[in-house]
Amino acid sequence: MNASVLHLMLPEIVLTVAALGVMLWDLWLPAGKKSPLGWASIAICIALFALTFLPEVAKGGTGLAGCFTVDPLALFFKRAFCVTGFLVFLISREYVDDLPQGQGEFYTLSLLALLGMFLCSSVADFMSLFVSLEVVTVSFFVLAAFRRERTTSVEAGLKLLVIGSLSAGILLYGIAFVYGAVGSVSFADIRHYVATGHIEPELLMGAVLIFLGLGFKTSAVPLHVWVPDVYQGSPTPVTAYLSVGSKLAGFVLVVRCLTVFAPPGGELSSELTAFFALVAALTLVYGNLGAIPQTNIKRLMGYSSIAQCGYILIGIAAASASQFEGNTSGLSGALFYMAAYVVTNLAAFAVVLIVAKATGSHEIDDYAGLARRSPMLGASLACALLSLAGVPPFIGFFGKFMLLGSSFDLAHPELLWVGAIGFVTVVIALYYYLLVVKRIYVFEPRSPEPLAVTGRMKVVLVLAVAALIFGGIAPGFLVRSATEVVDQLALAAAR
Amino acid sequence: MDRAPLLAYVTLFAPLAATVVITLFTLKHKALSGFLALAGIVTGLVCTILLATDVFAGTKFPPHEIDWLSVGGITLKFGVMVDSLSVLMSLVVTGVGSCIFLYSTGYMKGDEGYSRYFACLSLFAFSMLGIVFSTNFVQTFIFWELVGVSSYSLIGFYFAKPSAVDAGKKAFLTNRIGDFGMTCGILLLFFTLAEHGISTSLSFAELAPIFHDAAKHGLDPYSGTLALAAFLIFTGAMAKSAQVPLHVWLPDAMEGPTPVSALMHAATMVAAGVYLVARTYFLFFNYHDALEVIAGLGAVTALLAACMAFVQNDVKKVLAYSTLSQLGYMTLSLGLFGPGAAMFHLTTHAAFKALLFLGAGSVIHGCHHEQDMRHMGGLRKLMPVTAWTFIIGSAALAGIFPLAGFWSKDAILTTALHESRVLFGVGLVVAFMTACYMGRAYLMTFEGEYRGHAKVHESPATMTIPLVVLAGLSIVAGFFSLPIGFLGREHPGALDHMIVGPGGPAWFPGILEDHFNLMVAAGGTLAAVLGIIVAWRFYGSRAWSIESFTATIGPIHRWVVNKFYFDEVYLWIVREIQQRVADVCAWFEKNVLVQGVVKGLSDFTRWLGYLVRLMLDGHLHRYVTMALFGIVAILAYLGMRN
Amino acid sequence: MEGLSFWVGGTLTVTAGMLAVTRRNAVASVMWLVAAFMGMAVLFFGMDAAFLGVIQILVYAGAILVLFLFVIMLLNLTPSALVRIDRPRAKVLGLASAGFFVTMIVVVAMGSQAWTTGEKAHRIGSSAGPRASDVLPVADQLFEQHLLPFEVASILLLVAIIGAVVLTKRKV
Amino acid sequence: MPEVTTAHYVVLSAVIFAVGLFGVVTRKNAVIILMSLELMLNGANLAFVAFSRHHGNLQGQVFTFFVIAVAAAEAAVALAILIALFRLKGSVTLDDVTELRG
Amino acid sequence: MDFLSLFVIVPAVAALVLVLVPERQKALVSAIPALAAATCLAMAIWLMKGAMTGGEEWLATLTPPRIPWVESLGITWSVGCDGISAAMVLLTSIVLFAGSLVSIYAPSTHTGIGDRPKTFFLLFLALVTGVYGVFLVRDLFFFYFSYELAVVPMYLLIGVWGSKDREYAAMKLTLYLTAGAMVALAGILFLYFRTWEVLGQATFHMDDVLAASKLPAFNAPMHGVDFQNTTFALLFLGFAAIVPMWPFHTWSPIGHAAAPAAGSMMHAGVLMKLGAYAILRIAFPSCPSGAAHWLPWVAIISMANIVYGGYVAMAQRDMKFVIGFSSSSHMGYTLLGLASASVMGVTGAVFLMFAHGVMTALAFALIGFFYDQTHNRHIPDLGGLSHQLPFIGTCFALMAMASAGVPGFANFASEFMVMLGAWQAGFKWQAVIAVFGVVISAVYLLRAVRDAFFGPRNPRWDKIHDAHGLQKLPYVFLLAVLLVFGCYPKPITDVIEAGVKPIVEAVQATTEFKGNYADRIEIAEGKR
Repeated sequence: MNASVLHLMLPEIVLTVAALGVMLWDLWLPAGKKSPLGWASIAICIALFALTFLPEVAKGGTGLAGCFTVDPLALFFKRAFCVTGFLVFLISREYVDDLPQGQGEFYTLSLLALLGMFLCSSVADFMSLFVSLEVVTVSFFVLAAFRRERTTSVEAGLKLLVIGSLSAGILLYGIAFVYGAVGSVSFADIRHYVATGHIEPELLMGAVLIFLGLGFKTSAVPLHVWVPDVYQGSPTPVTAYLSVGSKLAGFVLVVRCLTVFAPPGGELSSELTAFFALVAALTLVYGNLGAIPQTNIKRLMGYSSIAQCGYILIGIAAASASQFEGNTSGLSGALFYMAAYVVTNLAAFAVVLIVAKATGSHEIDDYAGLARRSPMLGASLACALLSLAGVPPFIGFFGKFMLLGSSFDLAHPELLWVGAIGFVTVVIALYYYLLVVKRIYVFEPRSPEPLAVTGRMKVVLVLAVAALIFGGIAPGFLVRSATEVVDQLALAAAR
Repeated sequence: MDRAPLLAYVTLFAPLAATVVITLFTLKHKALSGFLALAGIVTGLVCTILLATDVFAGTKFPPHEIDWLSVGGITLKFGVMVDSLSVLMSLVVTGVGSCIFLYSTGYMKGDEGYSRYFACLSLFAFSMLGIVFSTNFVQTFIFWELVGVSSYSLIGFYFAKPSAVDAGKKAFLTNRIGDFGMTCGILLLFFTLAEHGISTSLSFAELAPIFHDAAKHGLDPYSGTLALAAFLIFTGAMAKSAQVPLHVWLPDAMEGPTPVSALMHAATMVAAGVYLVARTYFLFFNYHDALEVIAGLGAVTALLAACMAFVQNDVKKVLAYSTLSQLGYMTLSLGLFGPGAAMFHLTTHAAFKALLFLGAGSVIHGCHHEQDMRHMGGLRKLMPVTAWTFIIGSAALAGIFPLAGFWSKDAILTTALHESRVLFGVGLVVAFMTACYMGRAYLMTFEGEYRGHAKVHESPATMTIPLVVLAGLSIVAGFFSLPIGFLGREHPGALDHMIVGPGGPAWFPGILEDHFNLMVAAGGTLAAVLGIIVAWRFYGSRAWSIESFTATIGPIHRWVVNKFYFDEVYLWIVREIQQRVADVCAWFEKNVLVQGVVKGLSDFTRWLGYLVRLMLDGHLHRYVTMALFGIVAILAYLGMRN
Repeated sequence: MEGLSFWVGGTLTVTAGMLAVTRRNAVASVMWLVAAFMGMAVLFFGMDAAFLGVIQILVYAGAILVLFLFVIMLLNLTPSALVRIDRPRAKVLGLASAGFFVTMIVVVAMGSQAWTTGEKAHRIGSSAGPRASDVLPVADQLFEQHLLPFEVASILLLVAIIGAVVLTKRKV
Repeated sequence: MPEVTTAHYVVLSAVIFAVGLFGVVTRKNAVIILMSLELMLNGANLAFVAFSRHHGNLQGQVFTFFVIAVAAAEAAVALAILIALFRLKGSVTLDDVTELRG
Repeated sequence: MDFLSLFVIVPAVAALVLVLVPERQKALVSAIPALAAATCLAMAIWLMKGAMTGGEEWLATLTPPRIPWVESLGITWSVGCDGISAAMVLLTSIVLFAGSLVSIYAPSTHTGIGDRPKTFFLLFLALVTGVYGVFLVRDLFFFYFSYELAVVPMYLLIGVWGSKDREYAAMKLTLYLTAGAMVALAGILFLYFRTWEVLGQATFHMDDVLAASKLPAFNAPMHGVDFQNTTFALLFLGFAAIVPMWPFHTWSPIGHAAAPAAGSMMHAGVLMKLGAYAILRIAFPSCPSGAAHWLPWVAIISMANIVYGGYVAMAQRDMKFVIGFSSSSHMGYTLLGLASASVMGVTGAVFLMFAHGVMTALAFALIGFFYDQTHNRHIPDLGGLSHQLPFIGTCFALMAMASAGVPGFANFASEFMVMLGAWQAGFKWQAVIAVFGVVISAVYLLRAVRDAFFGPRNPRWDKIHDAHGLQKLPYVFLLAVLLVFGCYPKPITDVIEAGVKPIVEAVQATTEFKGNYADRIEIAEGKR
């Protein structure tokens, strides 16, 4: 092991040390005075974000016998994870500070999950992929069941666990098949093998099983079944974290695997395109239809999360179809959308947390008159939901525009039908988001007393909404970064 | 700009200016409003007289036009056409108008909507003058509609009275039906000519020579399409001039203030149809089929309206049906190649019919808004000025020598005799009937014992002066037609000279050369005298019993009393067809489109949502099964692709 | 030798596995599962993966399943608590889906030329020949070629420890 | 006895995997479901080892090693969750865990 | 920043400023939007005046250079203005100005915007920003962006400040229009990718799309179907939902009915015009042969709009529904005008959009005025309102006249132009039916006026007040606009015609046109 690997892995190392440090510091802090842990976690996220810009890290490279790689894709996602962690820890404080115990463990596990995500974005072989992914998954098993005194939380943990293990089995089986076909678990080897024109059924089956297994994280059909239940049952900060961090960890691996299985010249991609198209369509339809009759905001966000995954999968399908050549706006759109999704979803969950803290309810009906009780909360949630619905001038609009747009590329007409389904579901999505917006603005509040918002949360909300609008009006910067990532990927994949 | 168009523009816009100023500034100052309106119309009169001196002297003015709209190669223009025809008509409008405006200042005194009244009246004057000076079909149509609007606003002037509002609406809608035909006619005419590359203009001045010399311009003079266009344009005239079957609005229009009835629904507005046909006679001249229909309609209108006039008890209604009948007369003349005679009758009719209406208004005013003749009688002694002027008007209408009506009616009858003996006969019968019902009206109103209760008084001077002026006009107007030397055929009458003279329209058939026919004059006079005698026997001396007479003719009487059931037919169409169609459409909208398709779609989507929701019922093993099935299905799908 | 281990180990694993997932008594299930893992170990040994065979017995049979046993005892899952185990419809569905899944894998696997010919492919990454019972090559793989997953696995175990502690601490 | 090829092992692994699946789908007892999940992972392990031998490299074997580690970690957390569940409900039957639905 | 962009920036900035103003500062909260509206109106008048004197050349000089926005996708911020845009911008400014005044000077604050005025104006300004964007941007992405931006705030405007059935109406409207936008977006994306194929460069700029559409490769069949026919159909159907074309119109009457006065004004006055504008701006020039292929069918459907809409309006008893269905009837004329594909007809259609926008804004302002006090729009319950509301009654009657196509108001001139255009295009029977539609409209409008405003004094409404002082301003203003442009339409029609001409001529140049419009007469050349 040489120094350059240590440089490359600096964020991960720092994160590991920090997580362990938080765990140990917890032992010294007296009960009821654990809030420094939260501040520490927030600080760590900021530090990590800064670290990703360190020239040694940012210039990229590979290490650890080719198992660990830092490239623009990894950096893009690492930064997204930092933002995720930052926001999640910030809004978690509303919740975690009130926990009777276990704050230290909560932050430690969250940080370790973050470490898992960091690793996921940098892995370069399936062995590391599997283990890193399991770090994220297992952490979330625990986090979901964290309120072990509540049946809903434990039930969420159990459901996440069973489906998670099942999907791990599916993923493993897929990896096994790929390994069986290629004889290696290294991404580079497999990419080379695929690019040289091998399209055996076992390879295809392996690839498909891998993507299906990853679908558990991204909440794609058919391994999406846990999503609504777990979102509803988990502690709200965990739901927020799960909805963004876990999903993005899944997607970074999907993108990574796409470079492996659909490199330029590879002939697997037409099958994979069909696969992604089908899954995207099913996911879109399922998520959007299921969200209509929901009465619980967290459950609604669960279905919405499935639906959002469907939109991103359209972009992935387009990327698979274009094989990193020509118009790659599908993949850059997917990356853009994921980044947008972080801010949007967490803004929504911030409001959910505050409202739950004040009213103790997650029922949508209890959001009646929210804009009257607290104009700021109402406006923030409405903006976030409308952004998710893809309404200008919010950032979600541009993301959806790119994703849906990519499916209409005349170069791959086989995706047109998915695009059409996407269009239909946009309307459905607008419907159920507007149902919430309606309660916020149109309905009269059940109890007139205003909702208090702490200064910290005000800052979070203002920042998030500002980001939503700014990103929607001036998406150029983010698109440029996403496009750069995709260009680098294309270069790497072509090599 | 030359003097002539300038004067025409001043004539045209002076009343509009009055409207605008009244609406914007003087609604609260009643006297000022009345003065402004009067000033507007008198300005118009003065200008018209100035114009008349030029035009009747034979000066020819080219039409003055500006582009009103010019798009895609089609240009619609706006301007003024100063020729003898328009100046004559303008004289009628501003002349009679001035009298009536003056009369109104007295008649409307104390009314809440005094200013509004004058604003609308001035607007009407503007619209009417717009038709008069119009240079082309589209401009005519525009003012045609505006006349309808001002008529609507004035008929429904007493908007608190539902019958008045309904009458206004009826007038507007009936006119709309005519305008529907007219629009189609204009479109058809324009595009037929354009299609054949003959002309892309709608200007009278440009079209007239083309039609006049059809062959030279490659125009098929007997084209059915053009005949249809001509007839469609005539439907506009039909509605405005209240020809059967679009006459139903006119009697109802008497709901408006009486001066309005005098000005619009007797003297000018209803004459617009006649004026239009006369103005565009080049279009009709070639199409004998269209003209025959027009003549027939005119005859039928004249006859039916005269019948209905017999059974009216409302003095204004009698006059209204009489107007209808006279309009039918004019139309008859138009259909028989006699636009000149029609215009002549129009002019004289304007004078004496306005006189009659104003007289009726004076009576109504004096009787405190009593309109039913059965509650009048013996008013001659109480309102002498009104009575005498009314007698002059009635006699003129009946066509008694040497009053105005005699000459103009004679011109029409001569024309009719020249073309069709049957229609000549109809004309004579109508002449008889006219004299008869006017006799009835006069006798019921002014003779016998007073049957009412209110205290009757003579009207103020503002109202009687116009009566006297108009009575004077009713006496002298006919003499304009007299040829110099009376029998010298080589010297046509002054009116004839005006219309077809050098200052006249580009092409226009004049009054027939054998203008004065002694036989016709004698026949007409005889019919009128007979009519008066019959009326006297029934209503004056009571020698004949009206009750037994009506019993004798039984069913005919019923038909006449019910106005030949025209209103019922229209009502049936409105209720049973129009409203049914509307209800069916509304039902379709509500139950098929909204409740059916739209709601069905949204309910279906929501139902699908519930279905999806049911899939996750909380049982973990079912989740696993679903996931497995999903995986298997996806794999099978991919397997089947290969 | 290899054929024998395949058939013996395979039969044992499948039979014991089937029994394990169908027993009413949880303790019996665990015992059958131990047997199945033993069968797996036999298969591993037959494939010259002695190290894995040992690990299989040590970790799976020795540690994980003992943990299961502890928990079962701890929770006092008596057979009476487990009476209703049958789900007729679920059984059919489960069988069907599992059956479909296997069929698909079998179709693909049997359709693969490389896997059915029996010849040992040496394509990519086969630098070191398989020297079966030797632990050294495995160690080389673990600590040189795949150090990252190895390290990450330790973090994973740390997560598991923290998780187990946080979820089961007595005081609520 | 026909020669045992890689495909044989793959089929066997699929059967073991399927037995695990069957257990997951049919059983209500969460403990048995966890055990079935372990069995599924073992199925995958078998495939890895078979392919490892097929390709003559040790990556498959090493992978199996990690799978066992992951299985251990998962089992620990899973059993902890079951204990928490048992404390709340007094049973670990899945029929009792249907509070979250819709 | 260039002049044209200012139209988008002014309301957007006003909205931003409004965010920072505390809700308590009521005067400031209404002053800011009024100021923005006045500014926009002044700019729009200046623009129109310039267009009248300087023509297209002058408008072309206003076009700023493109500002790259997202390079990789070819998105640029580019605005431009031709005669059509100028007219629509003027319309928007007029309605915005009147709408702000109506909102500020509402006679009572109950259903007005007394409740949360800040949020109201914020959404209102956001909507207006979108509308200006649609009319001015020349980049398909920003076009679509603005289009959606204009649609969605309407949800809250109706939902919060609306009246009966507001929730249903708001939801229906939003979903309908979004669905339409989605279909249209499909068409836009087809154009985008085909342009990319043909030019080898990603660009959303309309000029580039037009340049590409001139190349033969642009029309290559798309997997067996004709490219232009498909794309035009998508664009047309998508945008026709907002026109609203029968049978996709059902969102519109109830949307109008439920919206607050200023909302209805903006909505019926301007928002509905976005559809026809978009068809003209995007679908016509980019797919001229597709247009020629489909437009004869549109001419037939427009009849359904005119006649059916008119008859349904006749059966309505709610004043706003009468006006709502009459709007959908009137927009049939716009469709017919577009379908005529003649300079006259299309210019008429655009002019009608302008006229109808002003007229219908006036209608809803007036209804809003009395509804604010009566809380009743059921026509049989009203009656005799002219006694209490002479000014409003007069305005309403004048509005009805304008709507019924009485000359002197801009509506007449525009509808007449549409009829001329339709006949010119060979749609003789359609033209005749369109003329008949004017009769129908007179029937229900006069009936509405009669039943609501005329008749004996109704003591039930004795408490309500007529407009006075500054309250009259918006109504007089709107009427004046209608009259000015109705009495002398040439200046504005010249401006519009200059914008319409190149678009229509492109359609007329296609072979498809010569087949489908065989009856068309070359009026201008006087041929045949």
